[in-house]
Amino acid sequence: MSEHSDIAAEIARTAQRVVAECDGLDTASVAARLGEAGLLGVLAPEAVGGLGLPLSAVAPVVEVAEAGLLAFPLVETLLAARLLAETQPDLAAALVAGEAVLTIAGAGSLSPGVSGVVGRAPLGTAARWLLAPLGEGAVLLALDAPGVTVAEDPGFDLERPAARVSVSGATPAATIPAAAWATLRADALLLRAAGALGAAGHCMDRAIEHLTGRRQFGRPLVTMQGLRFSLARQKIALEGARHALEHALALAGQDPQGESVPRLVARATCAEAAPAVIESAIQLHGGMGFTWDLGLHRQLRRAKEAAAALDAVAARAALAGRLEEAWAL
Amino acid sequence: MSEHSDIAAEIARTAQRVVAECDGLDTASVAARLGEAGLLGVLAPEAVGGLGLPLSAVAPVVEVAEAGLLAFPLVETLLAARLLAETQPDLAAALVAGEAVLTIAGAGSLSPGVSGVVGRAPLGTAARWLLAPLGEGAVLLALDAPGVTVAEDPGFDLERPAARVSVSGATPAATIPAAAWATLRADALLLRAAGALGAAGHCMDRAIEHLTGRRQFGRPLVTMQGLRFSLARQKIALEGARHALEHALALAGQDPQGESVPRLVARATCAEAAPAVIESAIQLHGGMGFTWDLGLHRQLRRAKEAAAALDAVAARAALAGRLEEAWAL
Amino acid sequence: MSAAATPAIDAVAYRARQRAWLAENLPPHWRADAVDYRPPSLDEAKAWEATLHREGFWGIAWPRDYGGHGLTLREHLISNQEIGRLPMPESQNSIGKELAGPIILAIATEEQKRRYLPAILEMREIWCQGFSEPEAGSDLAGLRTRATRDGAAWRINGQKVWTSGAHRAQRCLLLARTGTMEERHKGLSLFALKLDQPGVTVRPLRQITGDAEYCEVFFDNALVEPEDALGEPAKGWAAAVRVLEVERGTNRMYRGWRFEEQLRHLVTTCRADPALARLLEDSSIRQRIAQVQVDIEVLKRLVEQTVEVLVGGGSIGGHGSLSKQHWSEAHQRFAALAVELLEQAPYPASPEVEAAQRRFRKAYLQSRAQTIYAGTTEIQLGIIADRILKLPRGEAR
Amino acid sequence: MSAAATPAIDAVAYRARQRAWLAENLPPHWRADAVDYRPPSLDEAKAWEATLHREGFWGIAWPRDYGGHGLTLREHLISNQEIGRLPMPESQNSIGKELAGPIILAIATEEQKRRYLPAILEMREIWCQGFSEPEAGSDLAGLRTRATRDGAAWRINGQKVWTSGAHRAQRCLLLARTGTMEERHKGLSLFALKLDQPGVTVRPLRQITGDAEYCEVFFDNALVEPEDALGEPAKGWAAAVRVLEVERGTNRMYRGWRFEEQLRHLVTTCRADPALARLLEDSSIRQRIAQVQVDIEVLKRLVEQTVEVLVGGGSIGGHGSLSKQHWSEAHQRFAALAVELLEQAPYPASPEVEAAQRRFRKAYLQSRAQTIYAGTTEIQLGIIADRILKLPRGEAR
Repeated sequence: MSEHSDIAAEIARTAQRVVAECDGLDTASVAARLGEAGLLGVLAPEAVGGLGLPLSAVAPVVEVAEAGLLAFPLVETLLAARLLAETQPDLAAALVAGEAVLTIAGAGSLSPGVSGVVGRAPLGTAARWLLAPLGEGAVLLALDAPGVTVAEDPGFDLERPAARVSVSGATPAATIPAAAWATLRADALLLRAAGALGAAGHCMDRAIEHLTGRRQFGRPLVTMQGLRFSLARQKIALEGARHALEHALALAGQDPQGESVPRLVARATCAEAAPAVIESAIQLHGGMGFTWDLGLHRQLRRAKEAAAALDAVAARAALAGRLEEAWAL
Repeated sequence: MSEHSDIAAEIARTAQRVVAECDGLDTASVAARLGEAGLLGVLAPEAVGGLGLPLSAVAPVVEVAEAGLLAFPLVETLLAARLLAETQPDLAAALVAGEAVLTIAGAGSLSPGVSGVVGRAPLGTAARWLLAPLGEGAVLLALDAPGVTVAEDPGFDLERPAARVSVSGATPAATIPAAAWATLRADALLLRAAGALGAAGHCMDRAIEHLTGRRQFGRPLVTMQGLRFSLARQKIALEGARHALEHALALAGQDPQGESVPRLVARATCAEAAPAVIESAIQLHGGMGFTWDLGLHRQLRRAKEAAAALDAVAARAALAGRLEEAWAL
Repeated sequence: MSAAATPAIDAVAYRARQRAWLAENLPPHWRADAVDYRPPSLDEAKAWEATLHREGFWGIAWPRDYGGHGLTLREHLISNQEIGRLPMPESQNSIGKELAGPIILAIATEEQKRRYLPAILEMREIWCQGFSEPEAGSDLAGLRTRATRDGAAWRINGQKVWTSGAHRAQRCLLLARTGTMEERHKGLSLFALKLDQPGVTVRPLRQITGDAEYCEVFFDNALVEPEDALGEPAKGWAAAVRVLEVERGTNRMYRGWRFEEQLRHLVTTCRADPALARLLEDSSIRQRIAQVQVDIEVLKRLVEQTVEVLVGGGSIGGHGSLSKQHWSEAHQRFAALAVELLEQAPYPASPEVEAAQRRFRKAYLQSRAQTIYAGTTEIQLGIIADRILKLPRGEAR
Repeated sequence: MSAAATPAIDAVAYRARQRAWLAENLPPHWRADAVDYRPPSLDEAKAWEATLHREGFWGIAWPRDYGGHGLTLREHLISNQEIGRLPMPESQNSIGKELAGPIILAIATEEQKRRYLPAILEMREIWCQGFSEPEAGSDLAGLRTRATRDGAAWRINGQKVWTSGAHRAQRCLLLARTGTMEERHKGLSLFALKLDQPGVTVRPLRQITGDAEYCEVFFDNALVEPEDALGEPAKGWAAAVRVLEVERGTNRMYRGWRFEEQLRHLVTTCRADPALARLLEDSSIRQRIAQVQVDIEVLKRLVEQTVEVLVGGGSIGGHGSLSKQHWSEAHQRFAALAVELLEQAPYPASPEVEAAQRRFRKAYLQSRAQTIYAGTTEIQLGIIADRILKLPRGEAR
C-alpha cells in the first residue's frame, strides 16, 4: 500500500499543476495535456500505456479536477481506458495518450436494435466515442457513425455541457458485457464522489479565506462564533464522508458489482455532504456568494449532478435491505 | 372573539396563579383547587357549571399547566366534562367542580365484552373514572367497579405516572358514540400540543435566563453568537408551531373529526418543535442541563409523550393524502 | 385570530373578482409552469404591471390621492394570495412598490408623494435600492458613499452594490453619508437620486443563475436636486429602519402562495409521468412533500398574522425576520427536493417534465440567494436574538 | 488505509479468542437487551472487570511492567469492537483506565506507575476526574480549587462538579491551582488525591435518568502526600491537554460497535412484533434506519483512522472532536428514533418490546447528556474550528 501511496501523492501533485494549465483550452488540447502528463492511464494496464493502479490512487486526481473545474470527461476516460484495454487496446491506448475523447451516457438506454435516445453525456459534442447502456451491458459507439446524431442537452454543468445522442440502428464498435459495465458504473460513482468532495473542500477553503479577510461589525468575520460553528459542522460532515469514501475505495476491488455496504455508505455520505458544504460556502460569502463571477456555483452545479447520480435515497434504501439480510432472525 | 379573548386572558392569569399553588398537593386537593378556581369547566356548558368557551380559550391554561408541571389529568378532565355534560350531567358537574378525578386510556382498546387491557392512563391509580376506547367509540368505567384492576405502568411522565387497567366483563357507566369520541381525541391532541409548546416556551426562557447570568471565557454566555443563533432558530420553530396551532384551534369547531389540514399541520409542527426546543434548552444549560434537580427533563418527558401522541409522521402521511385529493388532475 | 379565520362577505367577493381577472388576463406563455414558457420583455412587463395597478392589484393600501386604491392591508393580502396562486412574472418594480413607496409615504413631503408615487404605480419610474456597499455588506453603519452639499443640492460620490434592477431603474433610493463615519448610522440620509445622469454608472452583475438582476452602481459627483432629498438630513437611517422592519414582514406577501403553486406544479408534473408517479407513492418522498406543505402553511400563518397585527395598529417588531428566515430556508429545501425528484424521470423526458426541470433547476440556484439577500440568515438570526428574544447584547455579538 | 482493510492473520485469531471468551462468560442477565436485564452490583462489576483485565480486555496497550498486556492500539481496537458488539455493562473505572492511566503513563514517576496502574486494572482503585468546577464549566482556565504547600505535602480547598463516579472512587485525578488566577491554565497542577480522608465530601448528583453517576466533591483542607503529586507543578494543564487530545479520540473506542448493537436490538425487536414489523417495511422508516447505519459506519471509520494514525506514530490533533461530536449527535437521533418506533407497539406490548422500551427510553434521556459531557457541542465545534480548520481566533470567538 505505501508504495502506491507515494505514487498516488506524486500523481496528485502532477494533477494539481496540469489541471491549472488546462484552464481555457479546448477539449482536444485538454486531452493531450492530461495524456502527456500520464494522468489518463492511472487505472489502465501497462499494456496500453497505463499505470495499472487501484481505484484509490486516482481519486485524488478527480478531486483536484473537480476543485479546479477541469473541462473534461475525466472519470469516463479513466474508467473506459481500463475497461477497453483488453478488447480495444488501440482505443484504450489512444485514451491514455489523450489522443481520443470518449464520453459516457449518464441517462437513458438503447434498445437491442442499437436504437434509441440516451443523454447526459458530458462534453458529448466534443467527443468522438460514446459508451451507452444497452440491456444490462453497454455498447461502444463512434459518434460520427451512421445513424448517430448528437445535440446539446444542457443540465447544471457549465464546463462540460451534456449531450443527447439519438441512435438509429447503428453498428457498435464493441459490446460491453454486464459484469464489466456494472464495475465501471460502480467505480464511476466512487470517483464522482471523490470529485464532489474535492470540490467541496476547495469551496470551504475559499469561504474560510473570504471570512478571514473580511471585517464587519468591527472585527474579522471569521472570529464570529456562529460562522465558526457552521464551518465546524461542515467539516464534520466532510471528514465523515471522506473516511467513508476512503474505506469504500480501499475495498472497491472486493465488490466489483457495487453493492457492498462500504460503497453504499460512501454514496449516501458524499451525496449529502458535498452539495451541503458548497451551499454553505456560498452562504458564507454573503452577497458575493450568488454572483456568477465568484464561481462557486460551478462547483455546486457539478456536485449536484454527482449527488443525483450517487442518489443517497437509493443508497440508503439498498442499505436497509442489506441490514435485513445481515440481521435476519 | 375579543370578548372571548378577554376572558381567555383572565383565565390564563388565574391558571398561572393556581398551578403554582398546586405544587406538592395530592390529586384530590389539586382537583379541588382547580375546580374552585373555575379552570376545569372552561369547555363544559353552563348547565354543568362550566363556561362553554371554545377550545382556543382553554389552550393557555394547558400551556401554563405543562410549563408548571401540574400533576393532574387536565386535558382529560376538560374534555370529559364537555363530552359528558349532556348524558352524565352529575359526573360532568363533579368534574367541573373538582370533586371527581377522571383519566383517559392513551393506549390499547377494550373488546366488545368490555374486557381487555388498556394503558397509559395518566394518574390512573389516583382516579375514580376512566374513559377507555372500545371499537370506534369508548366506554366510561368506574375504576372501583367489579372486574376492573388498576396497576402502575410507568412511562416518561413523572408527575402523572401512567396506569394499566385490566378489565374483565365490566359494566360501563356510559357508552360514548364514535363521533363524540373522535372529537374528544382530536381536541385532546390540540390541547396536548398547546401544553407541549407552553412547556417549550418556559424551558427556553429558563435557558435564556441561565445564559444571561453565566460568564465563561470572559463574557456572559448569552453574548456568544453561536448560542444566540441556536436560540433564534428554536424561536423560529416555536413561533411557526404556535401560529399553526392557533390556526387549528380557531378552526377546530369546523372539523370535529380531526382530519383537516390545519389540525394535521399543527400536529406535525408542535410534535417536532416542542421536544427540540426543550432538548436545546437542556443543552444550553451545559453540565447543569442533565441534572435531575434542574428539572427541565420533566418537561421533556411530558413533551416527548405528547409528541408520540401527536405523531408527526402519521400527520404528514395524512397530509400527503390530502394533497393528493386537493391536486387531483 | 388568523386573517383566514374571519372572512368578511366583501372579502369573498373581492377575492373572486381578483381571481377571475387574473384567470382571464394572464398570458398563458408567461406562466412559469407552461411548457412554452417565455417571460415578458421589459416593455411587456411594464405594460402588464401598469394594467395590474389599474385593475387593483398594486397600490391597494396606498391613499387614493397618490394613485392608490385606498383599501387596507387585508385586501393587499387577498390580492397577493391570488397573485401567488398563479406562476406570474415577478414585479419589475417591487423596490418602488414595496420599499421606496412606503418610505416616501412615511417621510416625504406632500409634493414628493404626488410626484413619486403615481409614477411608481404607473410604471413610469422604476426604483432601485442603494443601501449595500462592497465594504459594508450587512453592516450599514459602515456605509461610505458620501453626499456633500452643493448649494441647495447634493453631490454623491461612492459605490453601491447588490442594487437589484438598477439597470432598468430610473430612480435610486439612496442611503448616503451626510455626517461623519464616527456617527455610524446616525450620519446617514436618504435621497431619491435620478439614475439617468452623467455621474452615474450602472454595471450589472451576473448572478448564479446567469441572469443579471443585481448591479453595481458608481457615483462620481452625481447630482441630487434639493427636491429629491427625502426627509430630514441625518434621519435617513432611522426612517429606513422603521420601514424596513415593516417591509420585512409585508413585502412579497404572495410568497407563501407562490411557494404552494410551485409545489403543486412539481406534484402534478410528477403525477403525470408514470415513473415519477410511482415515486410519489413512496412514503419517504410523501413525508418530504408533506413537510414542504407544512412549511408553506406555517409561512401563510406568519404572513396572515403580520397583516392582522398591522391592520390592528400594532407593531410587528422583528417578526418579519421570522417569516423571511422560515421562507428562505424552507424554499431552499423545497427547490432541492424538486430537482432531486425530477432528475429521476426516465430519459428522454416528456416536454412537461423537461419544462419543470428547467424551472426548478433555476429555482434551486436562485434559492441559494434567498438566505443572502434582504438580510442574510446571520442577520435575520441576529435580529431575532436582539429584537424578539431581546437577548442582552453585552460587549459583542 | 482503514484498519479493517488490512487484517493480519493474528488479528483474526485474536478477535476470535476475544469473541469466544465473551460469548462464554458474559452473564445473560447483564445484557441490556435481555428481558430479565439486571445490571451487576458494584462488587460484581469490579470482579467482572478484574476478570476482563486478566483475560486481556483491559490494559491491552499498557506495558507489562505495570500490569498491561504490552500489545498495541490495534488489539485494543479489536477488543473494543468485540466489547461493543455485546450489550455489556459499562466500565466502573473508565476514568482510571482511559484518562488517569494514560496521564500517569505520560508524566508520572516510575514508582507512581507501579503503584497506581496495576491497582487500576485490578479494580483495587477506582478513579474519578476532578477537572470541572461550578463557576468554570468548560473554561478550565477559570478553575479556582487551590493546592497550597504544607511542607512537602499539599492542602486542597475548593469544589469540583460533574465528577463521574466519585461516590465509588478511591482516587481523584485532580486539577488544582498552584499558581495565580492571572496565570490562567498555566498555574494548574495535577494530583492523585485519596478520596477516603476527612477533608473530602462527595455528594452524588442525580441525573436526568434518575441514576446518580455524577457527583459534587468538596475539599476542605484535604491532604495530598508528596508522592501523590503528578508531574511537575504548574505543568498539569499542559500534560492534561496532551492526553485529553488523544483520549477524545481513543476512549470508549467500542462506541461505534455498541451503537450498532443497539440498532440491531431495535430492529430485531421490531421485526419480532407484527405491527412494528410492518413499520419496518415503510420506506420513510427504512431511510431513517439506514441513515443510523450510515452514521455508525462513519463513526467506525473515524475511530479506525485514529488508531491507524496513532499506531503509525502520528498526532491526531483535534480529530477526537470529530468522532465525539459525530457520535453524540448521531446517537441522540438514534435514541429518539428508537423511542418513536417502540412507542407505536400495540398495547399491551410483549415483554421483549417492553424491555426495549425501558432500555431506549433511558438511552434517550441519557443521550441528552452526550452532547454535554466530555466537552459540550459548543466546545467540540470550537476545537474543530481552532485546531482542525485552524481559523484565526482574532479578538474573540
